[in-house]
Amino acid sequence: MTDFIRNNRVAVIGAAVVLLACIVLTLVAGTDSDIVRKTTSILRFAWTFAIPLVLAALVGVIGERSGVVNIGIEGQILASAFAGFFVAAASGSVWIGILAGLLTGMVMGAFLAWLCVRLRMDQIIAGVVLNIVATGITSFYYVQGKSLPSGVPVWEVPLLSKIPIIGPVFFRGGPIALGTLVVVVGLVFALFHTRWGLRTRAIGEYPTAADTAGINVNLMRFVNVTMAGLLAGAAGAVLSMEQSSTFERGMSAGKGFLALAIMIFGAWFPGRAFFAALFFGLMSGLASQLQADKVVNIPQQFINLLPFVLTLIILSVAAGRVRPPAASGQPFVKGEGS
Amino acid sequence: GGTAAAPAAECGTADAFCIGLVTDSGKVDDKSFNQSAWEGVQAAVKAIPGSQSKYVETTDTKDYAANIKQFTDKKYNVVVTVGFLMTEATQAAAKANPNVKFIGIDQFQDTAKVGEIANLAGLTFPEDQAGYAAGVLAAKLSKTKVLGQVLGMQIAPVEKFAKGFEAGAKSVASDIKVITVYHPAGDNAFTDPAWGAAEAQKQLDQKADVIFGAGGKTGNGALGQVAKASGAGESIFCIGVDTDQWNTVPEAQKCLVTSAMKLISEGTADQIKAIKGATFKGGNVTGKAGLAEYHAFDSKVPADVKDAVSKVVADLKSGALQTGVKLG
Amino acid sequence: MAERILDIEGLVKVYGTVRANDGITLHVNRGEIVALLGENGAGKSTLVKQIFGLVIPDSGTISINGSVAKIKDPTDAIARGVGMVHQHFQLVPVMTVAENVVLGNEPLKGLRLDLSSARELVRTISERHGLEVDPDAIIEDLPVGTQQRVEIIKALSRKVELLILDEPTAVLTPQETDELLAVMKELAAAGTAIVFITHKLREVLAVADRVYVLRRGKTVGEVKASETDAAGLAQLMVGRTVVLQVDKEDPKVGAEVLKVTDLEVMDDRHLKAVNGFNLTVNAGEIVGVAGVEGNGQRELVEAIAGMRRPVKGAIALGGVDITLANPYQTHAAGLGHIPEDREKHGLVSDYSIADNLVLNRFDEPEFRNGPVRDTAAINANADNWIKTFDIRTPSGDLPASSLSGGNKQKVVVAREMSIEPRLLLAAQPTRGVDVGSIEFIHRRIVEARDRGAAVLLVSAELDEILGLADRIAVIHSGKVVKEMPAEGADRTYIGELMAGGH
Amino acid sequence: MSQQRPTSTLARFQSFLVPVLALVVAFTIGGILISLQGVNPFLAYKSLFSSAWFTSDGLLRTLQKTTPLILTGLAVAIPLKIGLFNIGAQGQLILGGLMTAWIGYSLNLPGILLIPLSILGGIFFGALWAWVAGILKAKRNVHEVISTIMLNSIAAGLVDFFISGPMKEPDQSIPRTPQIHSGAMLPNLGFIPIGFPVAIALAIAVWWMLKRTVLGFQFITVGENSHAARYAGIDIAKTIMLGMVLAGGLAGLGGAIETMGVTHRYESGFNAGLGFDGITIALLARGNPLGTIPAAILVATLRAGAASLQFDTGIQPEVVDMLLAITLLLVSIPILSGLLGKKSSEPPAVTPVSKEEVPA
Ligand SMILES: Nc1ncnc2c1ncn2[C@@H]1O[C@H](COP(=O)(O)OP(=O)(O)OP(=O)(O)O)[C@@H](O)[C@H]1O
Ligand SMILES: Nc1ncnc2c1ncn2[C@@H]1O[C@H](COP(=O)(O)OP(=O)(O)OP(=O)(O)O)[C@@H](O)[C@H]1O
Ligand SMILES: [Mg+2]
Ligand SMILES: [Mg+2]
Repeated sequence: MTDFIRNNRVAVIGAAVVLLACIVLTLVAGTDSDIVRKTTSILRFAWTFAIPLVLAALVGVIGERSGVVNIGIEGQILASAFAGFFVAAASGSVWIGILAGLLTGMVMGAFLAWLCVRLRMDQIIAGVVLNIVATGITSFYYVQGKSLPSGVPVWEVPLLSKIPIIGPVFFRGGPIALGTLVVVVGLVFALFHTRWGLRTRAIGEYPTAADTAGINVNLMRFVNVTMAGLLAGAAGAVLSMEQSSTFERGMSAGKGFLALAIMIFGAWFPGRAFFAALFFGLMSGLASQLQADKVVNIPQQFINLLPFVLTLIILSVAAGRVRPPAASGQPFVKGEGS
Repeated sequence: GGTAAAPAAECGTADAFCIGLVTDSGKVDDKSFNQSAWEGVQAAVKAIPGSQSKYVETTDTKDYAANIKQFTDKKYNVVVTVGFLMTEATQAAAKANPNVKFIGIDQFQDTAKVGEIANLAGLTFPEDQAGYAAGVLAAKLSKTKVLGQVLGMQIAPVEKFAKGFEAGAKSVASDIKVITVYHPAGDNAFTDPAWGAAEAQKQLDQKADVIFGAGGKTGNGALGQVAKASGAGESIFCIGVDTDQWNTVPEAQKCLVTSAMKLISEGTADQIKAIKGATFKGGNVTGKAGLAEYHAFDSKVPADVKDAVSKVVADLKSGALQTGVKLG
Repeated sequence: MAERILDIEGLVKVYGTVRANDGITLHVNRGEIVALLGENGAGKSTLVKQIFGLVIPDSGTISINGSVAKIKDPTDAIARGVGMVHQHFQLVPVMTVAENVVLGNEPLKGLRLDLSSARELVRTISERHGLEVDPDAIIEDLPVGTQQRVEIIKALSRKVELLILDEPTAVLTPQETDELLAVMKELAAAGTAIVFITHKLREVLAVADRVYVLRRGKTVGEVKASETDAAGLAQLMVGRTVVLQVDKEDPKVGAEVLKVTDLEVMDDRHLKAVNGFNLTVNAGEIVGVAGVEGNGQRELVEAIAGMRRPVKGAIALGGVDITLANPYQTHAAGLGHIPEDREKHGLVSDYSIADNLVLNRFDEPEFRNGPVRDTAAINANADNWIKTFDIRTPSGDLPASSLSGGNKQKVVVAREMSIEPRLLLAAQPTRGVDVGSIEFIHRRIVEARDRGAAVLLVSAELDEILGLADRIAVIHSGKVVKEMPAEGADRTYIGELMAGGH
Repeated sequence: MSQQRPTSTLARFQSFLVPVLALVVAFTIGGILISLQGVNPFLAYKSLFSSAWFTSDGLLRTLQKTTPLILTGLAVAIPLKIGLFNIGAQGQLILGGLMTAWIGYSLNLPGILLIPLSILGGIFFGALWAWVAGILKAKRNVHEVISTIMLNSIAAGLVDFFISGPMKEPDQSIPRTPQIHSGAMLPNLGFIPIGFPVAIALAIAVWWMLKRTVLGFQFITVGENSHAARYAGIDIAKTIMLGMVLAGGLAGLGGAIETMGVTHRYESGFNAGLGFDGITIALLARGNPLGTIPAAILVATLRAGAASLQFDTGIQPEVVDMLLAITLLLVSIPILSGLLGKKSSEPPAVTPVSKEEVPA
């Protein structure tokens, strides 16, 4: 634990500062003040917006850390949202629906892994194929007039949910929303403090080294990409079941691609991806807030563009410093290059 | 098109009465205007013996004309085109096919520009009136004096609903606050329920206690979210749009007081019957708009509020009251 | 009889038409150091990769400690006491020494990686064998010699009974090599069996107990190291008496062609690799740059060729400043460049041989009609050079990837000669090339000199430098530490200079 | 996919056979799906194809739909040759289309001036938008997949701003520009929209450029081995930018032709997905510029025939997406080509231009 804190000092200090700010703000202005309400509401919007993005970005992080570029996340989200919703409607249980969403993401992950790892197909093209297949299937088999048997329950984490501002935003929510936090922290830990993480980073950086150390590179890539699919499945399920109660054609609306930007923004670190997604959410939340408050006279479109422009600027300024896992995108062929 | 109409006489023959419908980029079961229009067609088919119907769903907005042509080629008697965006395609087709009758839903005919087209009825609805009545109701139900609107794309029908709602609310109490948010433009402005839900939650967090969701699936997402709020149906309410959403969005029943409706089905069916009965006039036709039933909320809405709302509805209809909504 | 730890019978591995291993039979005893010798491509690496489970044999048996069970993968090999130090380092550059050492064999504390015991493990092994290294250093920050140490520590960190070293000394200074040889002896004395691959006969004679010589995938000889000498080993390797001396006349030195002044160049990690380098090369002479790999040679060559921008200093070609010129401009100025890494820089392997023969000349008027490529001229050019350079291929239309290493190198050399360069920059021109091709390429380089070209030869092979160069510049830490005429140069003295002595 | 590699007749046969076989298998699977919906697949296909090809206005519409698809297909295929994956054809196309509309309605010039001016405007803005991604890649090493995704969103926002703000048609509540002057409209030659032969000619020109010219050699060398390209004196940064500018220009031209020949104005939703379809087209064409022609015709046929299909059989138009997905899957995955042979029919690989080759 102490190690963990030491290694994630920035995040820990940042969290402490934010926490303190929230407490002070609440004490000074009062729980029911406009400013506290507004802050809470925008933060909640940001987090809601960010959840599928965080999950999807983590899919990208796991994939690339293992050496597989996944641009099929969009398709995984779409198909999972579809499967989750319709299975829930057909089975009468949102839980079975969520499970179906997760499994769909996983199966598509396995399919991508099969194409990229087994067949050594170009990874970008495999991802595009995945997206188009998902679009085809979900639009053809879409039927109207179904609805969820019930809402997804909302849970509260005792104690934590009582923290001013942050508590009700992050520690109150559906199972996937709460699970996302667990996944972020878990992945930070797993990637940098476990055997799995060490090996995953090794196969994404220098697979032949891992191979000679006795690690089955392709098997591990296959498993990682497949299991990461569960997170893509969660991103889909959260869209069609937790955050709304319906499926729509094209519902993923570019979130899978945005997640890739977030992954890069986060420099392939799960923790940073979390904050990057939150930042995008904040931008989006602020855009509609400014629209509603009519405070500034900037056309709404420009505010909405801000995150994208900022991403471009940050990427071009930081381009020299962020570097992807060296072997990401490259199929591994045993016995070559060693 | 996908209908189960019994094999009847060949369209174009004297015994046949064929009705075709072209959707705006969307499906006939979209729980929104396409569906309402199609229900209107079906109601008419039921009422007119020997009639039959078919639809074609538009996937590319550039295909409006081609999709209309499917029906005119087959000598259909009536072609219903749904949505504001098809105005020009419909007018052109109507001019080219004087023997076919057209019903254009949400399509206002600017007679100064296009002249009178006798075989086309441009069916529009006073959305601002429905919105106004809903706004009055919302303002009267609100304890916090904060209302919210979660809207789809900023296009005429949506804007008329929204401005009407705000005007209605302000007519009750000028200090009432209405939080108004349109979906940030994009191809999914009407199909982004997750955004609608998050936006509704934001408005709830900012003390809004009645939320008007108007924008296809995006609005429905907002309604669904309000229904999940604690106090939904007691101190927190939502209002639907277009059709009686009590039936189409069951997950919102917990908060859904009423819906600001435009009676597309009824208007469509009436026009088709008029065509059959040869009483069809063409030109601009104004359909009906108003509030849906209260359903389960009938007992919860105070009688004085109901009375006030009914009076507003009546006054709007008679012209005694103007919404004052102007677009542009 | 000594205890056999490895026993190989009739091992065969075929790649396409190449019989990389063609019925190899050999054995290794406990505590014994066995050297594998052979020309490039003889099949040494292929052989040891099979022992380590990286390559699966087509037929034949490998028995370890008497068990003939198939070696499925490295895990399997490691479990059976085999350790391997690879010709190309198998270290993850962004990870620490400790992480690399335990990769695949991680100590755990519950779910967590136990990195402190990993560090402890590195420290213990490095102390025991005098292999000094900081367990927390990031691999990519370490010099190659130290990386090599990490490789050895990694191999020793598992229980090894049989240690395989594939050309471990290629990147080491003579001192580091000696240290390594000492470690090997010590390990052998403690009972570890060692298979040692090297091209340096001196090393074989210094440590090996027995030597196997491979040629074209077959074991063609087995001798006790104590019963042979360098000449005998060389004869066994090539199958004939080897004349490494190149026939050449005295140089007719002309005007100054290349002048490098106070050059400073950064490497990929933004460290100063070339640091105050000064050298001139005149027309009609070959100047050899001798040095241990990693002393700035690559960066120097790339800077002269225009592929890397110097941070300081000047480069002039025939009096014209080309310090900041790009490869296009240096080429136009008459620079021919045989790059160190022919697969990466010198060739496009999917392109035809014909296209590769004009790879950097494709837009010369000779090979185009206006905007269109002149295929007839390109093919004629190819036919000409294929014939002149005896490039072994049925057709210039075949992709370069179909060529053997030596022939690939001939394509590059032919192309660079085809412009009749004023300055020929030859970086490791015979690396990975068989003896026949080496002779051929050497002759061509001398011919270019005799035509009046200035030649800068950069090579890690001291013998190549001694054989070809007219003048020798020894490079160490990015600068010239000594210049001398090749005539009568003493190889021991140069070796010491290369290691940073004097 | 190297240009000069001799393609044996067998290999050439395979690279033709794989897509054809993929198509046959995809339509067979599609047929099964259709019959599962209770419809005779032969009837369905007959309805689809006869309406798309065998009526003159159907054919016109098919060719109208083909035109921008060829162009966006090329806009993806060219960068693919340099090792870049241009996801940005959408943004490039819509900006081009918008600018063409703006020129076309705001300048009242005779057609002889207005037509070239409008086209150039479209090309210019498409190229400009792609150039941004190109320069970010070349100078700052920003991955083009990410930058083009961002640029697509930015373009969509800008277009929306303009058509609902400064360029909005007065007295009109739909966000759209006014109609372009009739002088700027492209006519149809019978059932052939004038843009169609232009697109075909450009596909052939691009193919020729890549296959035969010095410039093409330069492009492909960068894509095949950027290290060797740099060694060979090729300016990689310039090649990247040039390739992207060409691509963006083609996508922008697609938008221009769409505006001038079909929609006659810019209206929200008119160009949804055309640029993204370019990715499908380029992949169906296996990166071959000539292949974009049949690929675009296929996609356009399916789209144009979908309405008739629904009218005649009740099958949802989305069956088209399904057919495309299956076809693309079969064309792309190495299995089918593995059955027939190998290598020569491998799909284009996106080999990233490596970082160190791009000077900062
Ligand atoms: N993965 C492979 N695929 C095809 N051919 C290979 C492969 N690996 C090795 N070869 C071929 O097998 C032969 C033996 O190669 P090997 O690497 O064993 O030689 P070596 O003796 O280690 O040479 P060197 O001294 O250069 O290291 C060579 O002809 C080589 O081209
Ligand atoms: N997959 C392959 N296909 C064809 N040839 C190969 C392959 N892998 C290796 N080779 C060739 O085999 C030879 C030796 O293979 P290896 O991998 O041992 O190279 P190497 O030992 O690094 O060469 P060198 O000792 O010259 O640096 C090289 O010439 C290389 O080009
Ligand atoms: Mg070797
Ligand atoms: Mg070797």
